[in-house]
Amino acid sequence: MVGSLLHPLNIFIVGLGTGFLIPLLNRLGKGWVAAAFLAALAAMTLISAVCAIHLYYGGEPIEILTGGALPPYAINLRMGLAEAFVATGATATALLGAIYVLREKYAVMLLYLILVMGVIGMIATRDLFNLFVFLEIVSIATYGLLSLGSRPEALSASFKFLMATVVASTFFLLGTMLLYAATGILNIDDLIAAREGIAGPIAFAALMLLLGCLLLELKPFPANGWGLDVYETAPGSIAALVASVVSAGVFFALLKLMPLFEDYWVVIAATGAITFVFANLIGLSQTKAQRLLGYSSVGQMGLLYMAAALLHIVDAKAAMPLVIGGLFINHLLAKAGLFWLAGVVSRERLTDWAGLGQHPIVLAGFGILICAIAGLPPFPGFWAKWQYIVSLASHGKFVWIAIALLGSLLEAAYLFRWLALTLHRPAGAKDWKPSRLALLPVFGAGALLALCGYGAARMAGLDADWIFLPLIAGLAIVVLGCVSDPAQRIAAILTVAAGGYWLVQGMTGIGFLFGALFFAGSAALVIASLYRKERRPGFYPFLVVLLLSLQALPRAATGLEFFVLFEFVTLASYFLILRRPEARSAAFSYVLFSLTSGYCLIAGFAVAHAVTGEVSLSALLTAAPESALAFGLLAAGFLIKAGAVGVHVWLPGAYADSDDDLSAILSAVVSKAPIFGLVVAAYATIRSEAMLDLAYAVGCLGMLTTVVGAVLALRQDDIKRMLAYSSMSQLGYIVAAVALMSHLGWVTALYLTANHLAVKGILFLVAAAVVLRTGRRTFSALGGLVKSMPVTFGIALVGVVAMSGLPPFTGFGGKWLLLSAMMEKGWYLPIALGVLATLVGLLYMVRFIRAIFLGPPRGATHTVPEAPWPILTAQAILIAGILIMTFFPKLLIVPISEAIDPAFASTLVWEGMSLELIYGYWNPLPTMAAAVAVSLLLIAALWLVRRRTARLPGTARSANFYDHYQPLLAAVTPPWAVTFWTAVARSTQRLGMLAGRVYTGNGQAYTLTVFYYFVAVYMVCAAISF
Amino acid sequence: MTELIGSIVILIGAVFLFSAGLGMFRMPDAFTRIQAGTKATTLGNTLVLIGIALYFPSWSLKLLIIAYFVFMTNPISSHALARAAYGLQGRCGGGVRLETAGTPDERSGP
Amino acid sequence: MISQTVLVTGLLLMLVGVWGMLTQRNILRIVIGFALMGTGSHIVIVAVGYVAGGTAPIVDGPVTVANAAARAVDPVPSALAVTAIVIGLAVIAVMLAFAIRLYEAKKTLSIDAFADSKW
Amino acid sequence: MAETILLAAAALIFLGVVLGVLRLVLGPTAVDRVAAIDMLTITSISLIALYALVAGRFIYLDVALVYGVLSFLAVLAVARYLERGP
Amino acid sequence: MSSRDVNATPFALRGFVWLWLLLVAIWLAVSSTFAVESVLAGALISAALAAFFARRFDIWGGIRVSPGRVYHFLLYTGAFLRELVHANIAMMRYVYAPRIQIEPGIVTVKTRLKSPIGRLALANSISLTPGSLVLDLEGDEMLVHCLDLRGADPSEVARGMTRGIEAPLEKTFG
Amino acid sequence: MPRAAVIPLLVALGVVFGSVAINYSERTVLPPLAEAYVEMVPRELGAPNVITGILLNYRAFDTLGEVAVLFMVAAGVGLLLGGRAKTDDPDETQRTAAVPPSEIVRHGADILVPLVALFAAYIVVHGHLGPGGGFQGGAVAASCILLLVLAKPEYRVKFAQLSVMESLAGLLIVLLGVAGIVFAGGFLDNRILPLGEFGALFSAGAIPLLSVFLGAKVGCELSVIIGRFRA
Repeated sequence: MVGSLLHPLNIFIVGLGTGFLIPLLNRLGKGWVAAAFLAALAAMTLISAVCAIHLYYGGEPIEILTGGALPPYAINLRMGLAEAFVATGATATALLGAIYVLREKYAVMLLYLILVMGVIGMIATRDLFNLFVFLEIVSIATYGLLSLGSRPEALSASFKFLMATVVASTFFLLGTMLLYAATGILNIDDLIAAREGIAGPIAFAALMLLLGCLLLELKPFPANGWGLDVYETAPGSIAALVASVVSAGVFFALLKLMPLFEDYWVVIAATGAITFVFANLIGLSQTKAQRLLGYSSVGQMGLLYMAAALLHIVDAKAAMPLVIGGLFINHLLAKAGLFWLAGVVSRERLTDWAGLGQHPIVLAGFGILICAIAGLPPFPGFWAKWQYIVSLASHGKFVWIAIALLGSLLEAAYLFRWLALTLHRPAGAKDWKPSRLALLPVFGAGALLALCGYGAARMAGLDADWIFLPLIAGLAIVVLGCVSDPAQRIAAILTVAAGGYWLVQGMTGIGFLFGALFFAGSAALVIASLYRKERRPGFYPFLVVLLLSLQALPRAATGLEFFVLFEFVTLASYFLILRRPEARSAAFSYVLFSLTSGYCLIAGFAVAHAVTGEVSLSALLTAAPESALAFGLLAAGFLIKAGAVGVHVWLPGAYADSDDDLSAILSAVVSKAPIFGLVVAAYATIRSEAMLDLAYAVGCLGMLTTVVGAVLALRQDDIKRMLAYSSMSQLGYIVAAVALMSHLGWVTALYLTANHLAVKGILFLVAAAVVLRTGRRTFSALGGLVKSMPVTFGIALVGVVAMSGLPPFTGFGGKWLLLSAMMEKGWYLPIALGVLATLVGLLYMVRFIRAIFLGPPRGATHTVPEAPWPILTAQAILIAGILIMTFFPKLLIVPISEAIDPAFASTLVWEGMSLELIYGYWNPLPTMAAAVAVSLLLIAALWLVRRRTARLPGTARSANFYDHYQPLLAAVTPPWAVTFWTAVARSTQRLGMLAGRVYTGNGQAYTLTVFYYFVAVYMVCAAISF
Repeated sequence: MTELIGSIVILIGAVFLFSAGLGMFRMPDAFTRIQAGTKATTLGNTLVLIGIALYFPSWSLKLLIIAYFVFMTNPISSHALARAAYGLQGRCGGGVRLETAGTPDERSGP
Repeated sequence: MISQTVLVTGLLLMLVGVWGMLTQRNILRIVIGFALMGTGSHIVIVAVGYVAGGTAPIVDGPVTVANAAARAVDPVPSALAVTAIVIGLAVIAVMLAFAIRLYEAKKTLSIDAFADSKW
Repeated sequence: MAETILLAAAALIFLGVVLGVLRLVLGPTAVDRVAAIDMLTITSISLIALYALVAGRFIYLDVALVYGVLSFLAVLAVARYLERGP
Repeated sequence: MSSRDVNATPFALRGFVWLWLLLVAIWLAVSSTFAVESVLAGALISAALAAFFARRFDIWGGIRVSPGRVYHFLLYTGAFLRELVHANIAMMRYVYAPRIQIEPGIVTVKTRLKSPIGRLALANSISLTPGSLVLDLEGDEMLVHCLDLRGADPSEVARGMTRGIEAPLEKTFG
Repeated sequence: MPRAAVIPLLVALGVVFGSVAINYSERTVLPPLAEAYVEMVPRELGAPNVITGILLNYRAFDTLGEVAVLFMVAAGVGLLLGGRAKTDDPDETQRTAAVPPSEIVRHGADILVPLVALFAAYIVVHGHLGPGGGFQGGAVAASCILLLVLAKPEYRVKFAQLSVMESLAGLLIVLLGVAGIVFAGGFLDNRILPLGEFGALFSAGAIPLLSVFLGAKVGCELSVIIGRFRA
């Protein structure tokens, strides 16, 4: 009995029966209508869900027979797993969105209900003409619902929609009948079985008409102006329905008929690709929320059918559920959620969205959905894109991968720009109160997305649940934050420490070393964040996510795990940076470059996977020399994240404009993530000479970065900006060291990493303390703090000395090792660059100390108190680390050597060099003596400088000691990179606006485009088949 | 024999129908076209139906109904049409002679 | 031969409809263009179902159960045409309703007045 | 013989239809076109009845009847529409 | 739809009977079969329709039947058919003439008829005969469009139109 | 739209359609599916009209969808046109009243409406026997309403009654479908009633019943649509 009640046929009985009942119920009262409406939708959802579960656990596909006869004669429908899944998604979305129409007239609910039923019919039916009927049911219900938008522009948009879709469905009707004329078959299964025999001009025209209709219903560029207008002007709830549920039905219809279009899969893919790229390109220049979402929807559908067609081409049946299902459910829920939100917010222009940040709940929902659409973990779109890229990479379809990534990047650009807009409220913005109930569907969509994301992760082969630990911990901190603020802070610190400790447990080798570094750095720096007393909504949760993901990074065993965690790091740090209004543009470029880097990585891992056939990261070791592409992509990705010269434009803003304690964490700890990645990626180069040349190129790039970073640092007047460029410079050294691909090089790299972590943490915290106490952050506005902040001065001095490569601290040893390793490999150009960079570095470091602490005091800064204790504590811990490394280098270097030994033990590069030899470079007395002598000289020099400034107080010339370098520096470092990237961004946007000119707003023009689109598809396919 | 008679009756009806078409084509203005075209068909149609009834006497009842229906509807529709044309042209008193080519211009839109 | 004639008629009617819907300015005329296109497609459907020398697939009078298969035209397109016509009618009704609303919104029926959303 | 006459009749009616269609296309006013349609519908009833005769199928007469009803209404509707004016 | 509150019942009942009988007759003619179930269904459906419409349309209530009325109705029918054929042939003369020479015009025709059905029959008869076309009917005046008024007296033409038709109609319907 | 842009399109579409028309050859035999229908409908369903048999049994699911389409259009047109203010445009009402239909049309309608209704009923109940059925009959029934609307300005379409009727008819159709599952071979199977004598009025199982419901529903829906357009 229960079984028969849950039979999928009942979806239609319930849908139509309730639909017919609604006018009667309306005479009883509105309440009855709403109750019946919700009950029917819930029943449809339940039935689909039960079917899906039943089928998932191995049930046979359920055949739905009608008319008391068997298929070729009577219409039959089928609920397979795919059908049930899509139907469940569609009905669940519709059920969530139903809340928004409960107050409307009964006819609206009736149309809504039958529309949902129609979509399920489109999904389930196996009869071509029945598909047409359901298509029309859905279309007509849509037309009816569109009438809810009663503004004139909504009406005209609806009419345009009507014109285009009527043409499309006429195509379908004609196609169906011509196909019947050619074959005498209407049943889809029979058609697919007989597809070899479907030949000749009539059958071809029929197929083209069908294909044309389905493509057009999916709104391909450029024949989609009608759809966009509707998305723009319809009420949010209806636009959500059209964009998600209706598109789901049409898409599934296309998927179902895909085998019929076997010869034209490439056309479908190209259509999708063009749509995806151009929709997102035009999306860049949008100013209205719903129209923007419209472009995104159109683009996502393009991606979806491009992926479907490509997977058919490469015959990757196994990947289909994850890719199609993941992209589908992602778009369905996220787009519906965003449209709902747009409806709830009901502000047309993007700029009017500013100030939503006042409502953390709204913002949270918005952020979740944006991340989901942008294809970020843990949402299903991410796993689907991963699988898509992996599947295509193994068939060498790199162009298609590039298209997907390019489109995704464009899409992410406008989505994140929008997100950033909402955060900060301009003065005089209207106050606005969201209704809790209206937000329910938005969060429902978010929760379902997370759930599906988990399922998709399992399907993608991720069986490491600890990966989600950071997210869960972050969520817990959020909950705690609602209870008590201090508790949240303490819990955050404890979570970072305990979680990190737990994560580091299972690591070995280089992973363990990095893990330990991340752990130590995070634990030390997170304490410093206690110095901020004010409430910081969202800070601690994201901090926990960031640091835990970072610490988990070395634990990743597969490319996927690594990449997921890497993306977590990126996202969490993006949101942290974004918290500061001043950092909005910095955060934007940060996220764009990070995503680009991510896409390089995803492609790199996919290629690596294709080459090695294994998912494990360690497989890279055996991959050479075919993996040159993989290495290139991975290196590119990590170099972008490390801020290599040319792509460093995001770096100063991100490090300098974020919160002061966050800057320390970002620069000291987070910046080491790409270094770790580079080390992992560099495994791939070990086995071949050709690949080592690549590594050499990377090394040169690293050294160039060092020089450029140093020169740029010297130019800065802002303390944090200077430190940021300094970070870039230092990372360049490390990159070069890794690229050496020798034992000594890697030892150096790790050694420098540890050093830089400690030093940059200290210096940024110094900056934080200075900014906190004086409220100033430019060299020209500071001076003479040595009296009021002596401890900080001492700490800063240690930091500067340790960093600038002067004895007696670790920096010296690091530089020494690096130069030795380069000599050994004969890298003379990098050596020259390194020496140059060291000299410049010396200059800016001296300036740091001198301008802040030693120079003449300005304003009332000499009365400020010492730095607060959390900062000092963190600095003390880091200094302890430096001291340990200085005096007991063996403690660090021995584990390093041991860790990297397996990597180099049996390589070509490992030519007879021994550990003893390294210690031979490091230990000798003369070196140490020379070092001490140089240090003394330096101190003397400093003292002299101090005397001179004391003698000439207050003169501008001496205050800005480096002013006379400025013209020279400006001449050697024109902002090429910034100019270049700005030009790229501008021209992209301009291209988008140019492409957007096809949307004239004229319904007839749109209809004409629809026809021409069909003709174009026909011609292209004709060229393919004849 | 009845078949032959029937066919001849049908032919006569066809002649009327044709002349209706001719009248429709040749007449100078809307009123006269209605006169010649839509009403001359009535007789033609009736004759055709009678001819068919001669072929199949068992059909005659239904043919009668069709004929009756046409007799009922045709004057009403042509009257309504003529009245519309008259209304469009503007009213004038009884006994006034009309300009033969004085039909109003086609209006655009509703 | 008959079905080809009908087929060509239907296709031509569709082309006329397309021409009308794309070149006319008045929305009602555009709707008529759509109606013509729909009618053309229905004619095509019927044409596709014709079998040389066939008659309506209704067992009555000269058509018996035994000879039906030999004498009848294809019933499937006819059945589908009924559905298609009803749906076409429905669509035209919706279009006209929208046309009325559009007219009320701007007191004009020129399609050029309704190019609201762009880019 | 009878068949020849029938054929001639059909041809004549068809010619009438052609003339009516010409008027429909030429216009020049809406009333002319509707009048042409009115004439064509009645002629079509005859044609359908004639086809029923040729095919020997009684049931086709139903078609003629329904056609008559609907086309009468169409003409009446347009006439009323024209009467209400622009 | 006008309804008559006072003495509605007998009027409606009479209308019902006539309408019912007419509808059954038409049903039988249309279905052309006398099978029991068909007749039964026809009677039922006709009854339902008659019950529904007779109350609403008072035109049916005005029908009375007597042998005299039937006789006059037949008279009318004959006169009308004669007139129809005559007028059609007259029309063919115009149509086939090498040059159409006509002088259309509008005449006013007076009628004595009062019952709606009679007036309708008269107007339809005039409209059905080619050469004259009723443009409007208001009160006792009918506006008739005439195809050709050359050399004719409009009032004579007007009288000629109702001749032979109006009298039997008056007798039949009142 | 400039015609210059449309002409190439028509040429292209003409090429597409031309390729279909040129290559189309008239069928000389029925395709297997159609042949099966022609044999099955009289034998299994007992309906002389094969098309009705297909529409109301084998492809009844389509028919149900079609009913849903009309139902939705009635609702949608109601949404579009029903909510407008009754006298928002004094011009409009004045104009309607300015030219009342003539007496001939009014009284003609009085006579014709019952006749047309009878035809509608005839067509609906003979759906399985002749070229009729629920849709055609429903359309004719709705034309009664159209006639009333045209002939009588004072006539008001009773939306409430019609919508109740159409809902009831719709529910009955669905129930008939469910009855098909319970008592016969599947959803919307017509063999829940005896097939009866071939060619008789009461035969072919539930097809006449379904046809009547369909006719009622379609008639109501079209009437509602017509009423809404009356403005």
